[in-house]
This record gives sequence, C-alpha cells and structure tokens, in this order.
Amino acid sequence: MTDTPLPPDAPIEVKDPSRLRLALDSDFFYTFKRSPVAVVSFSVVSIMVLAAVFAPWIAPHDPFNPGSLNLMNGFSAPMEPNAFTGDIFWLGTDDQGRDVFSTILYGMRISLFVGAAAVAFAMVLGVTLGLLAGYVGGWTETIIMRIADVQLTFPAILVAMLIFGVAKGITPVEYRDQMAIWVLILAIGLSDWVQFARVVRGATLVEKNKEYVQAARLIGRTSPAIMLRHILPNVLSPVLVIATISLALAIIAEATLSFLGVGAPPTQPSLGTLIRIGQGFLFSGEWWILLFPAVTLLTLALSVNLLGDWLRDALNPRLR
Amino acid sequence: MRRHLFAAVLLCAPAAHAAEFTWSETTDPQTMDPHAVNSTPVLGFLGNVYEGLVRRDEDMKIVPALATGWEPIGEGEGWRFSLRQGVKFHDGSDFDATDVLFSYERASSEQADTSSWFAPVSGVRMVDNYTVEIMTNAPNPIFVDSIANWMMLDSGWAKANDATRPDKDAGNYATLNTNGTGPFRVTRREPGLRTVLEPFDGWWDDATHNITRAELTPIQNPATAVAALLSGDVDFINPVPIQDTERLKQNPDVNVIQGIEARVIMLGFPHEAATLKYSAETMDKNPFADVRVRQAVGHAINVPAILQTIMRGNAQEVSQLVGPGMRGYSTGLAERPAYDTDRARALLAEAGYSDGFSFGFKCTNDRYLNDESVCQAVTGMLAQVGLRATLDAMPVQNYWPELRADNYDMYLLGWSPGTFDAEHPIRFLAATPNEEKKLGSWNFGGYSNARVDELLPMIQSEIDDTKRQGMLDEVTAILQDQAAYTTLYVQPLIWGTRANIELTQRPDNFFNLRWVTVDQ
Amino acid sequence: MTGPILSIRNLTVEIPTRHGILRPVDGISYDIGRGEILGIVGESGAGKSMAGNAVIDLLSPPAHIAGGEIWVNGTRIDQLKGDAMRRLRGKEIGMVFQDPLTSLNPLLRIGDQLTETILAHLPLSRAQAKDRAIKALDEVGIPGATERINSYPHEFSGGMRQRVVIALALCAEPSLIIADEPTTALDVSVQAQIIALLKALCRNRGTAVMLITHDMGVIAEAADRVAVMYAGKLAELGAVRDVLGAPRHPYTDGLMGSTPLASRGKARLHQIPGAMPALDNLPQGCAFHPRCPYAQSICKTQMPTLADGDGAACFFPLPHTAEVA
Amino acid sequence: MLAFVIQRVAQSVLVLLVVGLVAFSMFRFVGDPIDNMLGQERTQADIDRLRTTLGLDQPFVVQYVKFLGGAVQGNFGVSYRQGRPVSDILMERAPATLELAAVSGFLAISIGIGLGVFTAIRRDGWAANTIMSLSLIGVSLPTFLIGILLIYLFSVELGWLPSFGRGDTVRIGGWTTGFLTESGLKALILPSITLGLYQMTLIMRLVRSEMLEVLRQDYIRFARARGLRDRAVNFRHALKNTLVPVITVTGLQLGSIIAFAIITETVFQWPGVGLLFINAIQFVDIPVMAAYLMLISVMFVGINLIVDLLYFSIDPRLRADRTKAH
Repeated sequence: MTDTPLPPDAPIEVKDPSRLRLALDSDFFYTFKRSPVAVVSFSVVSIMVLAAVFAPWIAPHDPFNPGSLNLMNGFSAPMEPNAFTGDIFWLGTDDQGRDVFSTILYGMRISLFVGAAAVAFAMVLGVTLGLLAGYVGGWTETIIMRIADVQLTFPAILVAMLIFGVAKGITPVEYRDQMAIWVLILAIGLSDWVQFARVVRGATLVEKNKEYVQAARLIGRTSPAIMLRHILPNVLSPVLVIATISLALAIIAEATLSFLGVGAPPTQPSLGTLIRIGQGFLFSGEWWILLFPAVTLLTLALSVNLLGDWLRDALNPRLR
Repeated sequence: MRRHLFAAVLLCAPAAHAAEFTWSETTDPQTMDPHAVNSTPVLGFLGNVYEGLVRRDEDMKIVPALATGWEPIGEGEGWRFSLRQGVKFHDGSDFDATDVLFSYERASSEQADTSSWFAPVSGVRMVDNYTVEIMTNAPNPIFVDSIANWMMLDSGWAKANDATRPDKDAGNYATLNTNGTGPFRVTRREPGLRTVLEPFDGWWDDATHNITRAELTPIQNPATAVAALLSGDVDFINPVPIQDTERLKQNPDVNVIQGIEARVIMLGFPHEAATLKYSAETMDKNPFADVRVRQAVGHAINVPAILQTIMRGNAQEVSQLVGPGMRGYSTGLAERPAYDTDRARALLAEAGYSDGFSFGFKCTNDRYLNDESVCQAVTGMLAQVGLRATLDAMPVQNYWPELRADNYDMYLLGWSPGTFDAEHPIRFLAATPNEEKKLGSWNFGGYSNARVDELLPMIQSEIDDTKRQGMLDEVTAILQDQAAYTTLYVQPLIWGTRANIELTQRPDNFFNLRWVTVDQ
Repeated sequence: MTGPILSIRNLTVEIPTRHGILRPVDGISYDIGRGEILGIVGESGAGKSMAGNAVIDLLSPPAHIAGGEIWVNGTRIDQLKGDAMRRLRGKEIGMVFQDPLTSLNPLLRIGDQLTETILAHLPLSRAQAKDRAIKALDEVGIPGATERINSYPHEFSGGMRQRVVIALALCAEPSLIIADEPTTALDVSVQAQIIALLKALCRNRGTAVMLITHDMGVIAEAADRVAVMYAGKLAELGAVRDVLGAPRHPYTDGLMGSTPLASRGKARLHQIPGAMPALDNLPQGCAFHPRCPYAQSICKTQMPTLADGDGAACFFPLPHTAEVA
Repeated sequence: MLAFVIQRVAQSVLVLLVVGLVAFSMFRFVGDPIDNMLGQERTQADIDRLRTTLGLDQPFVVQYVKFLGGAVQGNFGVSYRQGRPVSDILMERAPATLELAAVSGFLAISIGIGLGVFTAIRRDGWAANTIMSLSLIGVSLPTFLIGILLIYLFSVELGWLPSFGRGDTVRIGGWTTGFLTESGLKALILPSITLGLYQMTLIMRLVRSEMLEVLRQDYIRFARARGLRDRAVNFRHALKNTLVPVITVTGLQLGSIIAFAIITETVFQWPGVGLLFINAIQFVDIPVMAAYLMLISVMFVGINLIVDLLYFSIDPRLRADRTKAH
C-alpha cells in the first residue's frame, strides 16, 4: 500500500460489514422494530402500493376499458349475483357496472401516483426555493417569501380549477385524459411547495451561521456545492417528515378536487372520484359504492400519517 | 282526564289550517325581473308573483288569466284580447290595457331576454281600457300558447322606480323587488340565500292553497338536499336525485312524485363537417355525414339498459325531437331503432368502416340529469361495435363555446320546447341555420334539408290542426329516416315532498304554490 | 442539628438499554455536613451529575435509583414520590445548573421567577415574597436589585445570570445545594467570583453544598472535602488537603499530575494513558486497572472497595513503599 | 416597529397586484359568461351586444386596468349572474364566512392547544396515544365526506341538528349574525366541526412536538428542581414558550380555514363567500371571482401582519433589538 496521502475529497474505501447489516442493526431500524405502529402502518402502506402497482394482474376486471363494462351489472350488491346478468362481484359494482374492487385498485394507482408525484414536485420546488431564500437572503429571500404569500392566497382547490381551465383551453381533446392527471399533480404540487420552502428556509438560516458552513466556504466550496452537500443533508429530516404528511394530504386533496368536479377524468376514476360518485348514493341504499373506497382511503391516509408521525420522532434525534 | 281533553281539542282543529311551507331547488332564480332572463328557474318562480294574459292549467292547457277571452282578427292578422276588470297589483294600483301595452314594449325591447317570443308580432293596439289587439305579420295558430309566460308589469310602478327596461348589466329596482298581480308577494329577497313569499289577499282568483308563508332556499349539493327533506328541514325538494327515488319511496314520511319533463336528450352529429376533428385514424372524410353510420349509432345504443340502470326505470324512450304529451307529437312514429349490435356492425361495414374508427365525444357533466354517467354508458356501448369514442365531459359554461366552435365529432344535447309544441325544436334544431330569420340557432351540426325548410313556415301559419299535424309527421319521418339526431329518452321529473304536502307537478317543471295544501 | 445534612449509603443508579443495564452510579456513599462543601470530581461521564440528579430525584427515565439510601436532615427521601418529593425540592434541596443562558425562562421576568419559587414553599404574601426576592438578589451581589427585578434574563450578562440562578436556588432557604458544574460555562474571572459567592453563602447560611465539577482548580479553591469518581464508583474520598496534597489512589494521582497547580511550579504535566471505559464494557476487577501504572494481577480480578469514611478504593494505595514501585 | 409595518404593507400591496394579475389572466380560460346570461332563444346579435356592453371584447390589458381602477375605489363591478354590485353581494355574504371561520378557528385553537398540551405532558399514556390516532382520522378523510357523514348522522338519523343553511340571523347594522338565535347556533355546530377538525389536528400535532421540545429545556428542569407544581411548570413556563412558534403557524392555518370554507359551505349550503365563489365559477361570474380573490388575499396578508405583530408582543427578546426586521 503506497502511503501517498489520499486526495482530500476521494471517498475512502473502507472495507466494512455489508451496508445492509449496518442498516439493519442501526438505531433507526431498532426503534422501527420495537414500535408496533410503525411496523403495521409500513406493512399496510407497502401492501397497498404493491396492490396498486400490480392492479392489472390482480384485479378481476379492467374498469378503465369502457368496452368491457356491461351497464346491466350496475348497482349489484357485494357477493350477491346480479339480477340481470347473474355475475358476482366481491365488493359490488358502481352505477356504470364497474367492479368496485378492481376500480379501487386502479383508482388507488392514480391517487398514489398523483399524490407521490405532487409531493415530489412540491418538495423539489420548495426545497430549492427554501435553500435559496435561506442561504442567499436579501432581495431573493423577500421575493421568494412574497411569492409564497401570493401562493398561500390561492388554495389548492382554486389553483386546480384555474389550471384546469387554462389546460383545457389549450390541449386537444385526445391528450386531455393524460393531461388531466398532470394538471392535478401540478395543481396540488403548486399549493404544497410553500410549507417545504418555509421549513427549509428556517433551517437554512440556522445552519448558515454554523461553523462547518463557514469552514466549507473557507476552503473555497462554491455556494451551490455548500447548499447541496452541506446544508441540505442537515435540513432533510424535517423535509422528509413533511413529505409523508403531505403525501396523505395530497391524496385527500385529489379526492376533494374530484368532489368539485375538477379531479381525474370520468372514464378513469381515482379513489377520490369513486368517493365522490359514492357520496351521491349515501341515501339511496347502495352503501358499498361509498363505504369501500372511503375505508380504503382512510386506511391509506391513516397509515401514511402514522408512518410520518413515527418517522418524525425517529428522525428527530433530540426527541428520542 | 286532562290528557284526553287535550287530545280532543287537537282533533277538532280544522284539517288543513294555515301553514308555513319551505322548499329548495338546485339553482336560485337569478333575478325577480320577469323579462330579464328566459329560464325555467326564473319564470317558474315568478309564475307565483306575476301573471300573463293567459296561463296553463294543471294539464298544460291554456286557460284565461288576466284576459277573460280572445278571438282571432279577420283571416289571422292578429288576436283581440278582452281583459279582466277589477284586477289589482300588489301595491293596489289597477290593471288595465296601458299596462299590457307597456309590458309589450318592455318584454320585446332589446334589453329583454324574452324578445324572441314577439318575433311574429307586428304591433299592439289599445282598443279601449280593457281590450287589446295584437297584430301578427302572418297567421299564427300557436301565438296564444307562446305568450303563456309573458308577465304583466304595472307601468306606473316601473316608471316610478326607473325600471322601464330590464337591466342585465347593473340591475335595477325590478331585479330585487316585485309588484305583480299574482297570488303571492315577495316579502324578503336575499339572492342566493332565501326568498320569502306571502299570500296577496287582493288576488282576483280564489286561493285553494292554505299557505301563510313560503320560503325558497337553494341547495346545491344533492346529498344535502335529500338529507334536508329526510330530516324535515324542508317540505319539498326539486329535483330528487334519481338514485335516491327507490329509497325515498320506502320512507313513510316522504312522498315521491314522478312524471316526465319536456326535455328530450339526444346525440348530435357534425353533418356539414369535412373531416373528423379528434380521430386517431387520419381520414379525409367525415363518416357521420353518411346516414348509415348515424343509423349504426342508433342501433348500437341500448337505451332500455340505460333507463333501467342509470335512470332506475324513471325515464321514457323517445323517437323524435319532442316527448309524448306535447302538442304536435307524431303518435304514429313512436318507434326507436332497435338495439341490434350486428345490424350496427353491418351498417358500418356497408359504409366502409368494418373495423370502426375513433372520434371525440363531447358531453356536459353538470347540465342534464346524470349526463356524465349516460355519456360513459354510451361510450361503452359504441366501443362494442368498433365506434371508439374519447369522452370529454365538462361543465356547461365551457360546453357551449366548444360546440359553437365545432370542436366535436359527436355531442350530447338536451332540448325542452319553450312553447310545448313540436314546431319549436324544428325551428331551432332542424331548420338550416339562418341568422336574419333567427332559424337553426342551436343546429350546431348544420343539418339541412330543403323539404324541412319548406314545410316549417307552412306549419307555423297553418290554422287547421289536422293539416298542421300531417306536415309535422312528415318532418318527423324525414328526420328519423335521415337519423339527423339519435334521440334517446325524455328526462324524468322527480319531486320529493314531506308526507303531509299535496301539490301538482307539470312537465314544464313550473312549481305553482297556489296548488299546494299542507295538512298539519 | 449535628448530623450530616446529606448522607448517601451505597447509592446505585441503573439505566436499562438495549446493550444491557448500565450503572452510571454503582454503590457510592458519602456525607455532607452543615456549611461543608463536598467536591465531586472525575472525568466527564464518570456519573458525577447522575449522583446529583438522583439526590433531587430529577433522573430522566429510563434512568432510576436501583438501590441504596439517601438521607437529608435525618429523613430518608429516596422512596418519596410525587408531591412529597416535590415539596422537598427547592425547600430542602436547591440546585444550580451549568449553563446560565438556558437555565432561566426567557419569557418571564426574574422577579416573577423568584417570587413564584418563594410562594411555592413559604406562606408569605406577594409583597413579602417580593422583598425577600430583592434581598436574595442583593445577597448574590446583583447591583440595583430593586430595579433589575423587573428585567428579563436576556438583559443580564452570563455571570450575572448565574448569580440570579444561585439566588433562585437559595431563595427558599434550602439546607443543601447541588451545584452541577456551576462554573464550567463561565470565563475564568467570573468563575472566581461565583466560587467566592458560593463559599460566602455556605458560611453565612450553613448550607451544605455538593459541588460537581471536572475542574481540579475549582475543587482546590472551593471544596472542604472531595470525592473522586471513576466509572460510577468512588475512587477516593477525603479532605481536600489530603486528597490533593497526597493522593492515595493512582487515578487521583494521575488527575493531579495533569492539573497545572501553582504549587507544582514548572513540573512537566503528564497525561493518563487511554480513556475512561464505556459503561457497557467495564473491565474486570478495578475499572482503572487498564490505565493504572501499578496494576497487579489482583487488580484485574477483584473489585477494590472503599472502607467507609476517608481513603482510597485501591489494593495498592499510594504512597508506595519501595517494593511495589 | 412602524418601519416594519410600513414595509410589510407595501409588500402586501404588491402581493395584491400580482394576485389580481394572475387571477384575471386565468379567468379568460374558465369559460364564456355570456352563455349563462342569455336564455335559450337568444341570437348571435344578442350575444355580441352583451359582449360589448360588458366590455368583454376589449383587450385583456384594458379590462385589467379598468378592473384595478374600480377595485381601488372599492367598486368591483357588477355580478353577471345577480346583476348587482359585487361589493354589496360580498358585504352580504362575508359575515356568514367570517362567523363560521371564527367559530371553527376558535374550536381548532382551543381544542388543538388543549389536546396538544395534554398529549405532550402524558406522552406515553394510552389516552394520549388514542387521541393521537383518532385525531389522524381528521386529516385522513376528505372534508366533504366528513361533512356528509355528520349530516347523515346528526340531521337525518338523529334529527338533532339542521342539515343545511345558517338558520335565522339577526341584522345589526351591515352585519348579520347567527349567534343570537337558537337556530343560528344549532346551524353553526356541524359546519364548524367539519371545517375546524382538519385545522385542530394540525395545531394539536404542532403544539405537541413544540411542547415536547420545550419540556426538555434546562429552565424547565430548573423549575422542577425548585419544587414548582406541575401545573405551574407545564402552563406558566412550558406553554408560554411553546406558543411563540405555534402562533406563526396557527396564523397561517387560520388563513387556510377561509380557503377550506369553500368545501364546507358547498356541503352545508352555508351562505358565505366560499359558496358564492363556487357559484361564480360555475356561472363564470368573473367580477365576483376576481373580487373574492382580492378579499381572500387581503385577509391573508392581514393575518400575516397580525401574526408578525403578535410575535413581537409575546417574545421580549425581539422587543429588545427592535431594528431586527423580520
């Protein structure tokens, strides 16, 4: 082993026990094992995500292909053979004859996709602007924070409606269905980034004056490098916590938007659209159209929230 | 002993003594001015406050109101009306011919939304204080029908409050206040919140209702409206969501009143378009211009299935532009094209589209009853015969501009005839669009047929009923053979009331308080 | 009242963790008499603060007292729970924390914090409590106490704030003060003032003080007797003169060797090799033996105990006769 | 202090201008208002005439400047749907939303802080854990569903509470209040729970984590070491320090209550500005939509300002070095 000194930045190849082993008996995983809430909610979330991803193979029917629907199957109760066609559906069918169980799986796919993408978009936008505002300060900070004020004025619902109007005005109809999903993501994301920005800005202001940042500046690291490699890791834990909570809220926001008629397209209902349709049948006796999607949404959002809660306590060293 | 006495007293109280009545609809009437907006919610509500020369009875027949009688002048150059004497407006002033003249000038003015009713009118003359002559530029047998909703305003009151013309832009005194001759006065108006009516004791007709106070509060969310009816917060809701009809019928303290509305739901085609706008297969011709393709659409849609599930058996199939029970309905042509997917595929193959084609299908999602669900069902059925539709359902305020700009390959349309006569839809939907003659203004597809255009004026001026009906049947037959529109069904009209309420329902969805009785 | 204010008999504090049960305090015993200052010294992590917190029952769970007895003014307090213990804190045992910046509630005036504590223990009217508070501030050397009583903590310097903390600790006339590293956060000049203040208060009021520090200089300055702790156990106990002058435990000797004392002139400082063992893998026998230059085989197997009273827990206490060196 | 307020007010005016511009530019795509204003038998000539009288045919910039000109004098133009000045309509409908927001805000804050403190103090107690999980339901179900279920339970099944509307109100000067009538109060219960539940959960979780943080500070240990009662330690010492950071976030939360009111008002048919806004969108009543946005942004900016001022008054450290601009 030649003993020329290693360049300061080169990663030091230290032969250590497998990374997995290290992760497995780290404190983080230790507290995870011991907290029943975390284990249960994590498994529920993963089951649901898997079910959503493999929906086409699991679901007995394809609810999104209008051709395959038989309208006469509409409103059949769970497990009871339909009066006209004799088909049996585990969780019954909705007004279009769509099997509620398969539509929940497909719907969850859209809800999770929209939720996750919206939160990711909000996180990236919020964190970058937060870092910029906190680190650079001065005019940039004021401008970003005032933009945040403007953004807070527009609640998610409003942003979605306006963007929908604009998007519908522009895109030709055959792309409209795909467009609807992306508009939803944009709308929910746009109204979420503010909280990321605020938290990151606050944390950056604190980290900025710390010695290790001044040290990094001393050895000539460029500002973006400092922000990304030094400040960001220390700011990540609150961001992660907000991300989990926002994921649950984003899924709910999509449901609320569809209640106002601005959600996913009618031929591809998301979980939220299903609940909106189901809400219409609350008094008419077809309880299953509302009950099952609502329970699914509740469990999904509850587990994501519980996971987020546990994550916040686990990641927050001082609280342990 | 005391308890019995108390019970006894209650029993002998009059069966239906005076009562308060609350009802809700999805939309609040925009204005109190009877000439400002020509829409069912507004005219339906104001029908309780203002009155016209004539009015419709419980079976939609025209009966005298402020006019006691009328007869044609000469060979149909116009109509002479003799007015009712001793009629008072709510503020006590008298009703006479000057008010009719004034109401004609106001209702036919440029600012009024009801000016189209007076297109056939050449002039109005006052013979004496209680006789009026309305001259028409051509014999017009259904003129009296078409002015049932033309309501009389008091010229004195309008001039005093500077409301001689309806004001759509900034609104005026008549937008918020009323002074009619009708059975009820508006005592409180909070737009969008609540409107309160109280009986007008000086009414010329005898009141058969027993209401002391009536309040209309709009409820937008259907589920909340049903909850309000079930919990007794309101006595009557219009409409009852279709899916809730079964459940409400089983509920002892709620009644469901079902009938058919005048609105016909149909699918429209781009007759004069050169190519399709939203087709994935780039084609240089417009398949819907070929009658066989349009007939294939008619055969591909299983209307009975739609009525059975989405409409819960509450609607009626229809084969022409007006529903049964309307004047001029062709009873002989009541057959719709049978649901026959093989026939549909054969027709498509015949027309050269054996493996079908894709196209854009535009729909509303908040205008007609369950419109979005029906469109989804239609999309599914058409897909089974190879007609691959991309459904685009949107709120109604975005819908009309899209249709006017021809941004569709097929569209959903609902039409309710203003005059409850078969001539009305022909004038607006089937006549070749013509701006000056105000024809075919809603004929987006640009359907045009020389014979139909030739027959329309003759129908409008034909006094003899049987001859008029013959011509109407001929037009209906042409439209059916050409499959100009694929008519689906007539919308149901479902009202829900508390068990202790009796009222009368009419196909025009006008709600008359004067026919309501509440027994405590 | 001649007995000791505080007497601890083989006090043990345990913390159950996933690596097994840790004993930061493992069977220590000592007394503090009236007006006496007992210094508790040792490297950081030796369990000094843990002992102090155990006395006033402020151990943060899962740490808890696992054995031994604590007597204050002749009454046993380690079994007291809830309100009984609460009434004791502040009234019988006062505590002074290390960092004056964080020890005072930033949003409350110091006057309010003082009167609040006084009224919690003494049956006085608000006005009497206020006078008492002003007298307490005078006593700890705050100039212009009557005006300053209404100012906020952030309006005082570090040294002044520590004086307020001491005033707060004393205002209910406790008979014992536990001072946990009271001078560590202060700069040297202020340290001397605070030490002088503590000694004066001790003499005038006869309060017993448990002075926890890692700074031998402070011990030499302030303490009457001193207890040296190593890995949760008492290494040596005795009067300051004897322990510092002629340390009998090799660890104390090592500590003295690495403390620059005026009396030692320019003698080279030397450093004890190695580091304090972590509590979860204590060496067999005497915990200090891996670092002890005089360690013998017995040290590696058996645990030396401290005979009650002064002395050193070591099989071969200094000064060594020839054969051992 | 004054300099700070002036600076924030200047920034707020800028925010309002931007809000107006963004809102106005988007309205052109939301639909064509003319269609809803004219009945079935209108002609193209009618449409064009109305378009010119409403000034909708003028270029976008002209419309925007005209709108701003009016807005400055408090004249937001005339509602297309009701044909009445928008400012009158807003004045009529604002009390309903403000009262609902006030009640649900109060509910959210009082219960939020109460439960937040409780779950922080009894951190591992079973009661605290159940409250924490139950409260999650408040954030795991969409507001409209909670509303409908409450109506179903309390109005339809039990019949205790009205299912919609605001009950009778009493007019005092320009303001109509529901607090003075029994039916008004009963009508307030369900909507304020629906609206407040979401905010309450967020505030509770925030207070809990802040309180846990504060309870670990030295001055709390010192307070305990001085033998103060738990009540004094938890409430006078810990709570006061917890509230400082809570105030800023709670201020923003209350702002979003008004925005969330849109859904609650739609479900309960509550005659507030939220419902008015939804009607305006369906009817493409641009003046009302623009005025609503302005009203909301004024409220938001106002709340932000109040929150900052509150921050100053509570934390003496800030008062000391006044120059530190926020």
